[in-house]
Parts: sequence; C-alpha cells; structure tokens
Amino acid sequence: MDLMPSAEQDEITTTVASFLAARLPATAHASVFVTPGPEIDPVVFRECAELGWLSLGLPEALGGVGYGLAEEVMLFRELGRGLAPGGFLPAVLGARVAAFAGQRELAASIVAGEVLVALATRDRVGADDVSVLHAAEATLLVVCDAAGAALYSLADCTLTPIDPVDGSIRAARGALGGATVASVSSEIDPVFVRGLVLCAAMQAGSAEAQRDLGVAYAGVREQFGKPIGANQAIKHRCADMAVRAEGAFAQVCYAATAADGGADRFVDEAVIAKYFADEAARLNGEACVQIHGAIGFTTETLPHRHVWRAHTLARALAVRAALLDHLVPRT
Amino acid sequence: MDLMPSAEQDEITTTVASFLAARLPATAHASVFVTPGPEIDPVVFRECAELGWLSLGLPEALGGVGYGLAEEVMLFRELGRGLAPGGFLPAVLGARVAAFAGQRELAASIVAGEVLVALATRDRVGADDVSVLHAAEATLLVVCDAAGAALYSLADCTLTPIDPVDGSIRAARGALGGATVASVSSEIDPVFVRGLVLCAAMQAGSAEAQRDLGVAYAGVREQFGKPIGANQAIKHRCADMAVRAEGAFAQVCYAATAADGGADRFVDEAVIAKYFADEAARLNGEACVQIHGAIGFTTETLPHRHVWRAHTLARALAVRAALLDHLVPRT
Amino acid sequence: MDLTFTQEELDFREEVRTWLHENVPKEARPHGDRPDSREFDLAWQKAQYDGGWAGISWPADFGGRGLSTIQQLIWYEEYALADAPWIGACFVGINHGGPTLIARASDEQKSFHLPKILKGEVVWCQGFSEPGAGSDLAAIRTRGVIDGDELVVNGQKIWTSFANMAEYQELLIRTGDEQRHKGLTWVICDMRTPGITVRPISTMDRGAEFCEVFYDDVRIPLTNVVGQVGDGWSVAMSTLSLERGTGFMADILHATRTIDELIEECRHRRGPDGRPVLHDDEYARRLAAAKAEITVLRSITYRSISRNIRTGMPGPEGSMLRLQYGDLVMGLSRLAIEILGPDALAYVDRFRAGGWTGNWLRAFAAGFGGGTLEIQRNIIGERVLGLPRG
Amino acid sequence: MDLTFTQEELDFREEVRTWLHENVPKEARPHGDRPDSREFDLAWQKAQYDGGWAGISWPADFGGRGLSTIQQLIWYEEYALADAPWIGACFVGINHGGPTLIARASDEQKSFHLPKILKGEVVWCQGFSEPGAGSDLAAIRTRGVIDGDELVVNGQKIWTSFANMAEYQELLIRTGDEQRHKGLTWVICDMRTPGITVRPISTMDRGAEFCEVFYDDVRIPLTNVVGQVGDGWSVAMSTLSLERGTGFMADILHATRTIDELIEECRHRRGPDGRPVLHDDEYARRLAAAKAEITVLRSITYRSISRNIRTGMPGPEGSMLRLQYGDLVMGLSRLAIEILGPDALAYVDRFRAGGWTGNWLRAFAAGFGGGTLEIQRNIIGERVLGLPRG
Repeated sequence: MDLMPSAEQDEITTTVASFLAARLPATAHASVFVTPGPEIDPVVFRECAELGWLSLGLPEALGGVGYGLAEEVMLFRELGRGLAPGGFLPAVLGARVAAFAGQRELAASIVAGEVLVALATRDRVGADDVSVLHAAEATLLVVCDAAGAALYSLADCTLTPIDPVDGSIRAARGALGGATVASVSSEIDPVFVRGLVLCAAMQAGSAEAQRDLGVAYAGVREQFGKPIGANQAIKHRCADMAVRAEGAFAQVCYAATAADGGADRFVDEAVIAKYFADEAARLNGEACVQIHGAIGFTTETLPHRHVWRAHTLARALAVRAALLDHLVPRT
Repeated sequence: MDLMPSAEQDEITTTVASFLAARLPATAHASVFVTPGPEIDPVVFRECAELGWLSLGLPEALGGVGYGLAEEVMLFRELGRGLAPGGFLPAVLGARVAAFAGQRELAASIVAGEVLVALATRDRVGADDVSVLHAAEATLLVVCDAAGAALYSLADCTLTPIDPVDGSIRAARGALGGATVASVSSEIDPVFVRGLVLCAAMQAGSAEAQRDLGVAYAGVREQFGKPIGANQAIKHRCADMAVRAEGAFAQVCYAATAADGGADRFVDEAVIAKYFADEAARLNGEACVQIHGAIGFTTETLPHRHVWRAHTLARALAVRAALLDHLVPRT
Repeated sequence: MDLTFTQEELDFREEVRTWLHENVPKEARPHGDRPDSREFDLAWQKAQYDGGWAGISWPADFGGRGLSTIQQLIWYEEYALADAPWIGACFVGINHGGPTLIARASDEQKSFHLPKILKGEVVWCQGFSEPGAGSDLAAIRTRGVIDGDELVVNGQKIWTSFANMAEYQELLIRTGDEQRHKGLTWVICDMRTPGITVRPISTMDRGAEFCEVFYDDVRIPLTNVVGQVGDGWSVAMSTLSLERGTGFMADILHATRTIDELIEECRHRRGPDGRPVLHDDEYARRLAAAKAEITVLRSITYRSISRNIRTGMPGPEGSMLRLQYGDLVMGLSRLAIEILGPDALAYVDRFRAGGWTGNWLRAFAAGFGGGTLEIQRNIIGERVLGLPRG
Repeated sequence: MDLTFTQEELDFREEVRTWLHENVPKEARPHGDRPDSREFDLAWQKAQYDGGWAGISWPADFGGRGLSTIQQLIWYEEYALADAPWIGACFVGINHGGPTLIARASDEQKSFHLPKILKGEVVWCQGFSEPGAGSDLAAIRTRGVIDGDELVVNGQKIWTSFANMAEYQELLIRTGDEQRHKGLTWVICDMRTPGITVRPISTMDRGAEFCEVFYDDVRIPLTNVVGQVGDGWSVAMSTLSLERGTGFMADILHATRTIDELIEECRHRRGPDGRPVLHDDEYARRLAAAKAEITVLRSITYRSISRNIRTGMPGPEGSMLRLQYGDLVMGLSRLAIEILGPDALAYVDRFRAGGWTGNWLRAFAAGFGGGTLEIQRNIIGERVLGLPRG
C-alpha cells in the first residue's frame, strides 16, 4: 500500500507542467470573455498528442502508452491546474471507445490529435438532449454513462452553440443524432467511470491552484499595516482551501489506484472523487476570489477563470445530485 | 408601522426577568442531569399564574388579561432566556382550547395554575403517537396542528416516561387515548400557530442568552496574553450569533404583530419564526459551547443547558423539515 | 409593536404604485456599463424628477421630496414590486455625493450641483479607494498640493464605479503631511479636467463599471473643496444616511421576488432524474430556507427602521443586514445555477430574463462591496458587542 | 501509487481478524467513567497483552509488538471492523505517557512502568492543562520546588481525563523562574501521594472523565523526573508518535460504520411526513455527502501514512485530518439526531446501541479536544501554508 506518486508519476507532473507553462500559459487568455480563434492551437494539440498525452492510459496492445489511470490523473491534474484549453478529456475517452470497439485506425487518429472529439453530457438520465463541451472544431462526440460509452458523428447531431460562462471552452446544446460510430459497454471498458476520475483530477488541480493563488496573495497584500493572511478570517479560509485540495487529490489518487487494481468498489470511489473535487474546486474558487477582494472580481487576475472552469466541469459527465444519488440510492 | 416594543411591552420584559431571577434562577439546576422533585415548584407556578402569565393573551371576555400575542412573546422570550422550568406553553395553549370551546371553568383553573397541562406533539402527521413535554404533574394534555387543537385527559393516554436529554423537562412517549376534553378548530382560534410563535419566542430568548454568554466569556477569557474575543475566529462567531439572535426575535415580533393585526399571511410568518428561531437557538448553542472551550462542555456553566433546551423545543409542535415543507409545498 | 399603516400612508402607497406602474421603463437596462446604460440611468432619473419623485429621501430645502421615513419605506417597497430599474450610474450622486454636499457643502456648491444630480443631468463617481487603501481609507496616498488658488493632484484611484461616464467625482486626497486620518481633503473633481485618465477594468460578470483613475498634475480650483482643506476625513464621515435604511427594503423585496420566481420555475423545470425540481425534497427545502431567510431580513429591516424613527440614529443593524444579505444573495444565486443544471453553462447577463448566471457571477462582488463581510463581522464584534480589537 | 497488500500482510490481517473475532468483549463498555469502566478498560488491555497484541506500535525492545506501519494500519482497520472497544482509561498510558517514557526516560523508569502499562495493571492520566493554560501550555503555573531529593508541588491542573481512577500522571510543572517554555519539568506523579485531591467534573454528555486535580505540598521524588529538571518542554515535545497516524484509521472506520448503520436505519424509519427517511431526497443526499466525506478522509489518511513511511516524518496532514474529522463527527451526529426526530428527546449513552444522543452530545467535545479547531486552522495556515502569525 502506497498512495504517494512514484518517481515516474512525479516525472509526468514535471514534464506536463513545464510544457503547459511554455506552450499553453494560463495567463494567455486573461482579460477576454471568449477566446478568439480556435479553442486550442491545433499544432500545440498535436504536439501534446505526440508526447503521448492522449493515449497515456490506453493499453499498448491497443496502440497506447500502457500506463494506468494513476498516471493519467497526474496529467489531468496539471491540465486543471494550468487551465489548459482543448478537448483532452473527450479525446482520451473517445480513443478508448474506438480502440475497445475494435476501430484501431479511428483510435489512432484520435490519439494523434488529428480527429478532435467533443464531450457530451446527457441533460437527464437516458435523454438524447445533451450539453457539449469543446464542440467547435470537433468532428466526433463522445457520450458516456454508467451503462457504456459511444462515439457519434458531430455532423449528425443537432447542436446550437451557446455563449459560455467559460469562454475558453466552446460549448453547445442540442440533441444526439445518427447512428453511433463506435460503442463499448462499461463491462468491456468503464469509460464513464474513468472520465469521472479524470475530470475530478482536473478539478483537484484547479482546487490546488486556487489554494496557491489565495495563499500567495494573502501573504503579500497588506491592509492596516500587515499582510491580510495574518488575520484569522483569511488564514482559516486558506486552511480550509488546503484541506479541500488535499482531500480532492487524495481521493482522485485512491479512485485511480483502485481502478487500476480492479478493486470491487472503484465505481463508488470515482463517484466520490468527482463529487468531492467538484465541491473543492467550487468552494476554493469562491474563497480565492473573496481573499483577493475587488481585484479577484476582475479579469486581471486568474481566480475568476478557475471559477468559470470549475463551474463548467461540474456540469460534465454527472452533476452533484446525480453523484450523491448513486452513493445512496433511494431503494 | 413600528416593530419595536412599546414601553408597556418592555415593562413585561423587566417584570418577568426580575421575577425569574429571584424565584426561578437558571443556575438553580446546574450540575444535575435530571432535576429532582417536581419540574417546577407548584407554589411558584401559581404565583406566575397570579401575575397573569398564563392568561396574558386570552381575551378579557374569556377571563384573560386581554393582551395580544405581541405581549405574550415578550413573556416567553424571557422564559426562554432564563431557562425557566414548567409547562407555561401548554398551559397558555390549553387554556385557549378550554376557553374557546366554552369551558370557562376549566380554562379558569388552568390559568390559575391549578390544573397543569402537558404539551403533546404528534410523531407524524395525523398519528396518535405523540411525544409529550412537561408530562409529570399534568392531568391534561394539549395537542394541536394546522387543523385545530384539543385537550385530552392524561389518564386516558398511554404514556411512558423517558430519560430526557433536557433533564429539567419531564418527557414521555406514547399514544393519545380517550375522548377529547375540549377542542377548537383553527378557524375559531389558531392555537397551533400561536404555539409556534410562542415556542419561537423561547428559542429567540435562548439564542440571545447564548450570544450574551458567549460574548461575556470571550471578553474575559485570556489566551496567549489577550482576550480570546480579540481573535477574529471568536469575534466573527460572536457576530454571527448576534445576527441570528436579532433575526430570530425580529421575526417573532413580526409574526406576533401580524397575527394580532389579522394579516393574511401570518401562518407563514409564524412558521418562519419557528424555523428560524429553532436554527438560531441550535447554532448559537453550538457556537457558545465552542467559544467556552472545555468548560462549555461541562455542566458547570450554562451553555449546555441551552443546548439541551433548544434541542427539546425544536421537537415541539413542528420540526424543521415539516416547517420548510409548509413554506414550499411539493405541488 | 404595530404593523398597520395610516390611511394617509395607504393613500400615498396607492399614489406611488400608480405612478410607478405608468412610468417604469418597459425595456431592460443595458448591461456592460457602456454609454447606453448611462443614457438609460439618466433618463430614468429625469423621469422621476419630472414626476416629482427625485431625491425622495433628500430634504425639501434641497429640491428633494423630504418624505417621512415610513413614506420612504413605502416608496422603496413599491419600487421593488414594480420591478423598477437598478439606480446604476446615478447611485453615487443620489445616495452618497449629494447627501455629503447637503451635510457640508457651501451654498454655492449646493445650488450648482444638487439640481443637476436630481434632474439626471450628471453622473457622479466616488474617488476614495486606492491600490493599498481599499478597506483602509486612512492609507490614502493620492496627493494634492496647493498652488495659488488650485490644488494640483497626482496619484491613482481604483474601483471607481462609472468613472468612465461621470462628470464629477467626490475625491478624497492627502493634502497634509500628517498620518492616517489627518491631512485629508474632500474635493469635487470635474472629470473632464486635463490630466485625468480613466481605465475601465473588466469584471468576471462581463461588466466594466469599475475603473482605475490616474491623476497627472490635475488642477482643481480650491473653491471645489468641501469643508476645509485637511478636514476631508470628517467630511467623508459626515455623509448623511438620508434613507434611514429604507432603501435596503428594495433589495430585500427584489430578492424575495427572485426566490418566488425560482420556485415557480421549479414547478416545471426537470432535474437530472427527470422529476420536476420542486418534487425534489432537497431543492424544495433549500428554496424554503431561502424564503425564510429573506423574510427574516425583512423583519430585521422593519425593526431597524422602527428603531431609527424612534431614536433618530442608525442602529447597529446596518452591518448585520449587509452581512446577512451578502451571504443570502451568494447562497441564492448558487442555488439557482445548481437548479439550472446544463442551462447554467451559458452566460446570460443579469438584466435579462433568466439572467441567473450573470446574477451568480455578480454575487461574487457581494463579499467585498461596501467593505468585506469580514470587516462587517469585525464591526459587529467590536462596535456592537464590545469585544476587544485584535 | 499502489493499493495492494503483500501476501504476508494479508496473512497478518487474517490472523488479526481471527483473534479479534474471538476476543473482543461481547458486552458494551460502561459509560460514566465509574470504577466499572476502569475495570473494563484494564481487562481488555490485559486480554490484548495476553494475546500478544499489547503496544502494537511500541518497539519490541520495550515489550511492544513493534509492528510495521502497514501492519499497524491493518490492526486498526480490523480493530474498528470488529467493533472492538474504545481504549478509554488506557489511552494516556499507551498512546502518550508510555511513548514519552520510551523516548526520554531512564532505564529504571522504563523497566518499572512500561510493563505495567502494557499489561493493563495501571491507569495513567495527563497533567498538562491548567485554568489559564489550556491551548497555551507555556503559561503553566503549577510550581515544583526542590527540597532535598524531592519536588514539592503546589497548584492545580484541569481537564485531566481519568484522574479519578489513575495510578500515575505525566505531570508538567514550573520549576524555574524563566518565562514561557523555559523552566518546566516533566515528572511522573504517583496519584496516591498525600496532598492530591481529585474532583471529577461532570460533562454535558453525562460523563465524568474530566477532572480537576489540586496539589497541596505534594512531595514527588526527584528520581521521578523524566529528562532533566527544567527540560520539561523538550520532554513533552519529544513524545514519539509511534502510530504514524495509523490509529486514526480506527476512528475513520468507526465513523464509516456509523454512517452505514444510519443509512440502514433510514430504510425503515419514517419521517414526519410518514415516508421512509431514505425516500427523502434531502436526507438521502446528506447521508451520501457524509459517506463521501469520510471516504475522502480515509484517502487522506492513506496518503499521510504513505508519506510517513517514505519520509519517516509526520506530514502536515495531521492537523487537516483532525480538522475535517471534528467537523464531520459534529455534522454527522447532528444529522443523526435530526433523522431521529422525537426519538432524540431521550438520552441514550454513546456506548449503547442507538446511542445517537450520547454521541451527539459527545461531539461537542470534538471542537476543542486536542486543541481547538481554530488552533488547527492556525497551524495549517502558519506551518503548512507559511502565512504570517497574527
């Protein structure tokens, strides 16, 4: 039993963080509500693909790097921390659907960053109405739930773009349409559950980033002649942020490791990871803006972008009520 | 429009508070879990009756003092603040049932403090299973809900005493039995709604007492060379207590005055008063114990007795979920 | 205790209701604090002036309506019930700058400025906060040096709402060498004076009402000083609270309305499990709790106004109300966007129907507007409850 | 990252489970901290000793089991799953006094005391807190004056759990004139020494384990001093955390079990509207949230133990765990008594089945046990996050 990352896993963190800082800095999109141009530079996205980011957890036999979910969460935590744009999550999930459905070529073009995938979440259990993230340049759409996962052709779906709260993600609403391009049941590959854990990893990274932004500001900003972080009201808020960030990432690690080890209850663990990380990212976002005061309400600092992002990811795959209802069903 | 007490109403506060301090001091029952002997000295209870406490809000034509609910809440706030023992609430409600049902003699003996009344709360909507407070020396039992109110003979009911959390109130569980001794519908007199407001007034008084105990301790108790109240964590807790106490009593005043003025929506106002005052008393109790630290956990200070009492009164007449469900019905 | 209104007050309510019903603008206020929102705000102020409703809390001597406290309360209640617009760019002139002039300005200053404010001819902004002097105003560093009959001002202000569309500013500057509260001066600054640069700051709710204002050798006539040079702190603290807390009732009734709309919405809107949201016990109770909380806030406000009428002094409830209201609007907008589910992915500005996400993003400002909630708690702890300073 | 256990560890788990299954007392621990609870606690300690399980975290050199950290974790997990009793009166000896002796005592002191503690022959209590020196231990005023080969002690201690049934006390007193942390001495006090008066303090959950202890010319041999005279602060701080956080897993699993029981209970128990409580969305979700929170706490603990194994040092998570656990048990017991409705009018002690009210009242102590939650937040803010002191 060891729930700390291995040296190899820590190495993923370092590599991803330095790539993001150099090529996709979070500050690049400050002060605009909707990022102009494509959501992510396709050249940079393909570079990420070449680094193996889209196939990290795919078995080698299916054309992937062959790592586990534990390694993938190290990547996605950094994507969340760094507010990375781009449809990394649907690409990883979509590639699994294609690969496990036996469509090796499709999977290969997804993990190469050539075919872009959007992420669809059903508006209600069983509904064809969906909310879609990373919709603009994608040609495929992945949708998944507890039963299984499927790829659709975006051209067959009826989607209307929306003006998103998080302007760095192209979003749309609409309905699924046409036949599935590929599909797998959750017994063959638990795409949905893996998606929950990866999405939770992004939220955990965001919760950590908000903690760090809040603590840094509280340590330098002075009022009444001393740093505001010396006041208990601010200090305790920072402590609560630290507790939530630690909890979110610890649970993500547990859920990922449980899934890799084939543990019985890894579905519950994943559900808890998504629920807790969503809450941690939301609450740390609120706390971080408040610690910053008026400047935190402006687009000149980073906290608000984490608020937008956390809000958006909390609506991906499964929302709070659905997650809790899974844990304690009514019957 | 004037929501502050009149000079006459303030006079009630002063009179009641000094009587309680002299004859029923809250400190009398410290350090015991279950008060020995009768719940309240019958002589003292009859003195209170002679002062008109049990008939303050009963119309003069029915043998009462003829004040409104606004005057009664001034009395019950002090009873709550002072942790007074005794079945004041069921006596007041029971006397109304008898009086409005035309049983003038019974009403007279209740308001004289000769016949004691217990307070029953149905365990579920429409159930005959009840929880009973002030059960020990009573011969009658009053039960009320949105439809109406009734008096039962305690001898006809099947009650089993329980070991109560609040040892200063004799409690029992059981079932109603026998015919009603008297009853009134809520159109004739809204006994239940008045009960909610009076119970809320006691909780508001308790919330105020907890605020004052907490603030007093925070101002004198020193740690690391300064009063603990100088720390924001404690100071802000005190501020939150003050806000809750102010809200609880303001709402009690509004509900009482609305009832006296025959306002349309006074039922909702009363329901909100009970809900908010229950919460204020509970939360201020928790905060006050925490401010006191270890000493607050002992029976050597007063906070814990307010915790017990607030817990008990929150279960009288209607609980949180039922109150909220009244405000926003499902259909 | 008494909740009844006199016949005269009831008649007044009827008069107010009728006028508002006929005159409240039908179109929504434009969001984004662009010129069209300025025009909208000034036009609505002018309409109130023409209707005889400008400055309802201002004394009649200065062109206001000089209404009684109860009449003010009735006005604001009806204002909210009629869904009349947010005061917007007219806020500082009507509720802060104007009342300060009434308290401390010379007759010339009053007769020049007060009518313009009431008639909706000018926008005022506030120049108090600075980088490093937000909650702590005594740390102000923007300097004014007397040169002949002028003050020469250099420095920077921040969080100046509507500076980008204002004609005048209530400007607090340091003119002496003393520390902290001493050596400050309160002066009327014409925003068209050379040397002033305004930079709007965009906010997370896509607004731009907050501005930075830079002063580079800005020359202001000494005749614009209100009170004496060096007496600025006293002038700033003397701003009359003409409303006696009645204005807060409009915010409360607006929030009450929002909750009722949300409850209606939940009768039909379906949650992730397909049921109407109102059939979900958790959401129904959270809505009920919000309804209870706003109702209690109403009661506190009534008590506060009643106390104010009796004593003539604002009570300790001001900070309590601010604190509770701040918590409540944050909680309420959070509840709304949770209920909205996938619909909350889209941004809708707060002045449009269904502008829940705009409202939610705006609520992040409730935590620091008018002093942070922490500072409100300090004030309650120290000034109301008498606890020692930290 | 890896959640698997070795075959050896799995075998060990089996061994532990079997032994606990056969040896855990069937009857409930008596509440109220009367002599029968002392007998119960010592008998259970002796049973563990006889079974070879005493001092599972103590080094083998001192009679303990010297288990690896993972084995300790397994022990505590199985301990909780077997519903084995609360350690009660043996807490200080096993988890605090004993480990301090191991770290700093002389060989004579160790060989006299450690076996008695492990065998369940004696109860130890802690004499640190004083009125005015609770969270701030450096303010200790109880005095010890050297007289020949004895210390003569005068003063008072408070919050001394189980002092009314203890043979020994780890006593921290002021022996020098220096201020604050200097001039303190850590000494073993025999509670049967003349001049000691113990007064139990009754608590809101009807317990009486907290005591006041008064010292009136109490003579303690200098040979009982652990470390040097004047070196008490260093001795007190050197208490070995032998468990490396594994003991906390027992509390977590106990709380997990409590939540699962409550969920089961809610399948049948009816709420005020007659429906089973579990059909009520609000309560079902609050239960689910509690389940999620305790699960997360488990994950933090696993990570903390893993870090501890790698670095050999306790990480920053100790305060975080305490903070979250304190909040969680308070919230959980509050939820339980709300669900209980009218049944919660009755007091049922926490060691009996259905002892929810006893548990709830006990939870009020979670806010200050082991330092207030405020102090935990200060520690996280200052030591973990590096924020400045207030």
